Formats: sequence, C-alpha cells, structure tokens
Amino acid sequence: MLKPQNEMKLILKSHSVNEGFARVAVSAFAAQIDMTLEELSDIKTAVSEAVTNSIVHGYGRKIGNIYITCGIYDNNLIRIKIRDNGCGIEDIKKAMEPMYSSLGGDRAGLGFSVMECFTDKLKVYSKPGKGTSVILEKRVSIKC
Amino acid sequence: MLKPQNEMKLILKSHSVNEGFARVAVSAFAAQIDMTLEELSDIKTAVSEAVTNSIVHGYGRKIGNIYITCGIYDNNLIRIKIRDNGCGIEDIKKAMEPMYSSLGGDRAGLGFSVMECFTDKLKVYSKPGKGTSVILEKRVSIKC
Amino acid sequence: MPLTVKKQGEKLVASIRGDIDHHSALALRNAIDEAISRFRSKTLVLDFSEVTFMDSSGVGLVLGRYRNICAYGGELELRGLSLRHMKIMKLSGIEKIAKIKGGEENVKAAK
Amino acid sequence: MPLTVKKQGEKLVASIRGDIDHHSALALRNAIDEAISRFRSKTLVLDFSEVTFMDSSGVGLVLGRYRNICAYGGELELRGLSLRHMKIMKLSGIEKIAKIKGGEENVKAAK
Ligand SMILES: Nc1ncnc2c1ncn2[C@@H]1O[C@H](COP(=O)(O)OP(=O)(O)O)[C@@H](O)[C@H]1O
Ligand SMILES: Nc1ncnc2c1ncn2[C@@H]1O[C@H](COP(=O)(O)OP(=O)(O)O)[C@@H](O)[C@H]1O
Repeated sequence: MLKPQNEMKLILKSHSVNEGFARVAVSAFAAQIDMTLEELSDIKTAVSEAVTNSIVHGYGRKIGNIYITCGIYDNNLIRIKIRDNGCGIEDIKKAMEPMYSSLGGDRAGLGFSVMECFTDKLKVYSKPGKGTSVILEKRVSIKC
Repeated sequence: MLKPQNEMKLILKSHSVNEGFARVAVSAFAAQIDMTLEELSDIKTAVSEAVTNSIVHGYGRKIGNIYITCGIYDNNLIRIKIRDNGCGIEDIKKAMEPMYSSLGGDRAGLGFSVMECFTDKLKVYSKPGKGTSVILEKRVSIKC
Repeated sequence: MPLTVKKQGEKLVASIRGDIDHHSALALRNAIDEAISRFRSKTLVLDFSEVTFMDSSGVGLVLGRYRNICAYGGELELRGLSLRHMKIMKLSGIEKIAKIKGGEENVKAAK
Repeated sequence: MPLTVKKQGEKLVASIRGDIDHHSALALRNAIDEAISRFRSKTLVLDFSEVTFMDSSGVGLVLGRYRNICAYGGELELRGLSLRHMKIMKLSGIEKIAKIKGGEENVKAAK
C-alpha cells in the first residue's frame, strides 16, 4: 500500500451515541474526493456497520476505544480501518455468513453483508480475546 | 478536570484542506449536547482558528500532525485541545494581542481574538521548537 | 421521539424519521412495540419515507416487529423505502414476508 | 470557483459563496484581485450573503482587498454580512474604512 495523499485517525469510545458521529466524521473526510452522494452514503453505511459491531460485539457492556483510520490514495481509493481491542471473533468465516449473528434480539446478522455490498473490498482480521480489525476499501468515481 | 462523559481524539495532517474537516468533525461530536446553532457555530469558528494556526504558523511549509481532543463534561462543558509539534511561540502574550501577526500577507492577526470571543476560556501553552497547545472551553446552554 | 404512530382504517401506521442505526433503534423498537400491543391492529405499516440513514439495524428492527406482530396473527407492510434502503432490506429476504409498497420517491436518503 | 463577479453600474460586485477559511481564501483572493485589475472600478463591493462559514481569514481577505483597491484610489463596501460575521469583521475595526450595508437577512450562517 502506497502512502496516502491524506489521512486521518480517530479514536472514540464505544458508546452507541458515537455511531452517528463516526460515520459523519469519516464521510466528511472522504468527501474531499468529489464523489457522488450515493458513494458517500455507501461509505457511511459500511462504517456504521463496522463501528456498531465493535460497540455491540467487540466490547458489549464494557466501554473501550475504537480506532478508525481513513486514508485517501491515488486513483480515488478510500481505505478505512476500524479496529477494536474487544473480544475478537472465533470463526471469521462463520461470522461473515449472511444472517448469522451470535446475538439474539434485533441483530439481523447482516453487518458484514452490508459492508461487502457497499464497498469494493472487505478484510477482517481478528484474534479471540485481542480484538478485531475491519478494512474497507472503495474506489469512487469522480463526480460528473 | 473530571473524567469526560464522552471523548474523541482526532489526528490529522497539516494540509489546509483539513481545516474544513476538523471543524465539521469537532462540531458533529459536540452536537451530542443539544445546544443552539449559534453555539455550534462558535465552536466551529474557534476550532477553525486554532487548526489554521497549527497549519500556517506551527508547521508552515512542512506537513506534520495536528492532535485534537474533544471532551464533553458535566454541566454542558465542552473542552477542546488542539496541539501541534510545530515551531512553537516565543512570546505568547504578544502573539495573543489583537491584530498581531508574525506573518504578512492576508493574516489578520485575529485568530486568538476570535477564539477568545467565541469561547468561555482560552489557554495557550507553547515551547519554541517543540510545539503549541491551545485549549478551548465552552459551556453551552440546553437548547429550548 | 422521531416516530409518529396513527391508525389508518384497520392499519396501524408507524412513520419513522431521521437516522436508523443500532443507537436509535432501541427507542424506536420500544415505541413501536408499545403501539402494537396498545392498538392490536391486524396490519402494521412501517413508513420509511422520512428516514435519512439506515444500516442493517433497520433490518433487525423490521424483523423484530414482524416476529412481534405475527404473535397477534398480524401482517407487515413496508412503505417509502428508498432504493438504497430496499437493497439493504432485501439482503434479508424480507420481501417474502412483508408487503412492500412504492418508495422510490424518498429523495432524503441519497438514493 | 465559489465566486461571481459582475459590474453593477460603477461598482464591481464580487459575491462569495460557501466557506471562507484560510484554505479557500487563497483562490478567492486571486480571483478577486484579478477582477479588480481587469475592471478598475472605483468601488469594490464584497457580498457575503451566500457565505456559510467565515473565520478570521475572511477579515484578512477583506483587509487585503482594501489595501489593493486603495492603490487604485478606490473604495470598499461590504454587503450581506450576518450578525456573526459582522462581529468577526468588527474585531479589526473594518467599519472605519469600509461602508457596511444591511445583511441581517443572511440566515445561512447560523446567525
Ligand atoms: N468487532 C467485532 N468483535 C467481535 N465479534 C464481532 C465483531 N464484528 C462482528 N462480530 C461477530 O460477527 C457476527 C456477525 O456480524 P454481522 O454480520 O455484523 O451481524 P450482527 O452485527 O447483526 O450480529 C456477530 O454476530 C459477531 O459474533
Ligand atoms: N500553532 C502555532 N504555532 C506557532 N505560532 C503560532 C501558533 N498559533 C499562533 N501563533 C503565533 O501567534 C500569532 C498570532 O496568531 P493569530 O492571532 O491567530 O493571528 P494570525 O494567525 O492571523 O497571524 C501568529 O502570527 C503566530 O506568530
């Protein structure tokens, strides 16, 4: 990965009220590239899923830090990393199956599906007991 | 200073394009407290001044990191710290005089005056060759 | 509360406003469930035309309300979904269990 | 370029749109200075009614244009400043050198 043209890092607490802030902050940064509104919404949605997962699954009832890095690279590539030091994922393959959720209640099990649907690349790294990193990549078009 | 109810940290590069992003990010975070639009604009304006100073004076032609912390405390207190590892300020008292600018061109020398005007407390710490920290505090009213 | 609930003939219509994410979904869920058990209508309509953002928490919200209304032998109808929100809903195959009406006119949600 | 320049009788009117900060001020400065030397009007009017954000870089922009137009023996007039932007301008005592007209109707700038 080459050096980003511009990059920001954001550290926030896993309070659910920060879900909205996280997606607004990332999209305000990404909006430096003159993309379509739809692409910007794609980014917002994917970030919202990843941050929510860190809050809901990674930390659960505990409050911990969520680390977000957003870089803008050549050829309109946006790369976002969302990392937590939470409980981690035992079986990443199973976790990424559509409609799988380890929690009952109102989790639809579609977070990873939505991230895949709205980005060009999704990578998940996780170590049980250590935490989880999600990397989202999206190449946007120049708005016309 | 007690523990904040919520806090975020933001690290960005001293590219001038990030001035807009910095004030949007801080105000999106601060907007968790249900303040007036006018108070939110006060915060935006003060943050814009401090970040611009780190870019223009702190780093000048170099690119360095700007560290922003924004905390929300009891009784609607918002506390924002903007720090750079730039050139620092020799004479803080003189720097804070209205209309004083060490740069010619179009700097009005009003950055610190605006920060003072739109916040409740302004503190400046600086060490020549080491960098500068600006702390802004504002107690906002609950919107009615 | 960014929710308006009203009876429309036999139907209970819950119109949601603003952002639907995991944070906002909790209060929405409680308010809708409260209305369901109060009005006991056969049909619950969820109207998304004033929704400005939705992620998969919106799908969870709908599936949960579907399970709830099923307990009363009721039906679910979705209205005002933008194309983007429809795309997210369809990841769950929701169209097999709920009636979905119109919605392309929702311009607030950036398509 | 978030700037429209036109002649209005003897006056050169430059209307600024969007955010004025240190980042955007550079391009605005160049465009306004270019118009000043092209039109050589006696009076330069800067219209702020479409300005959505302004910090002290806006004051620097105005003071710089004032110095520039003075070199031509011209005058400066400011229009459409919101109360908030007026407050920032006044920190520089600009009202002593420029004519300031109306502006409280600028609702975009959150007062
Ligand atoms: N950051 C994380 N930390 C721990 N577990 C996670 C994390 N993200 C996802 N998971 C696991 O992956 C599963 C599937 O995630 P997802 O597709 O987003 O669905 P949902 O969030 O609705 O459960 C979760 O139920 C959880 O077990
Ligand atoms: N972060 C900083 N690093 C170094 N010097 C600074 C910094 N912030 C302010 N200064 C000094 O203080 C002076 C006054 O700042 P300010 O009131 O914002 O006016 P201006 O930015 O228009 O020069 C600057 O000209 C500069 O010399």
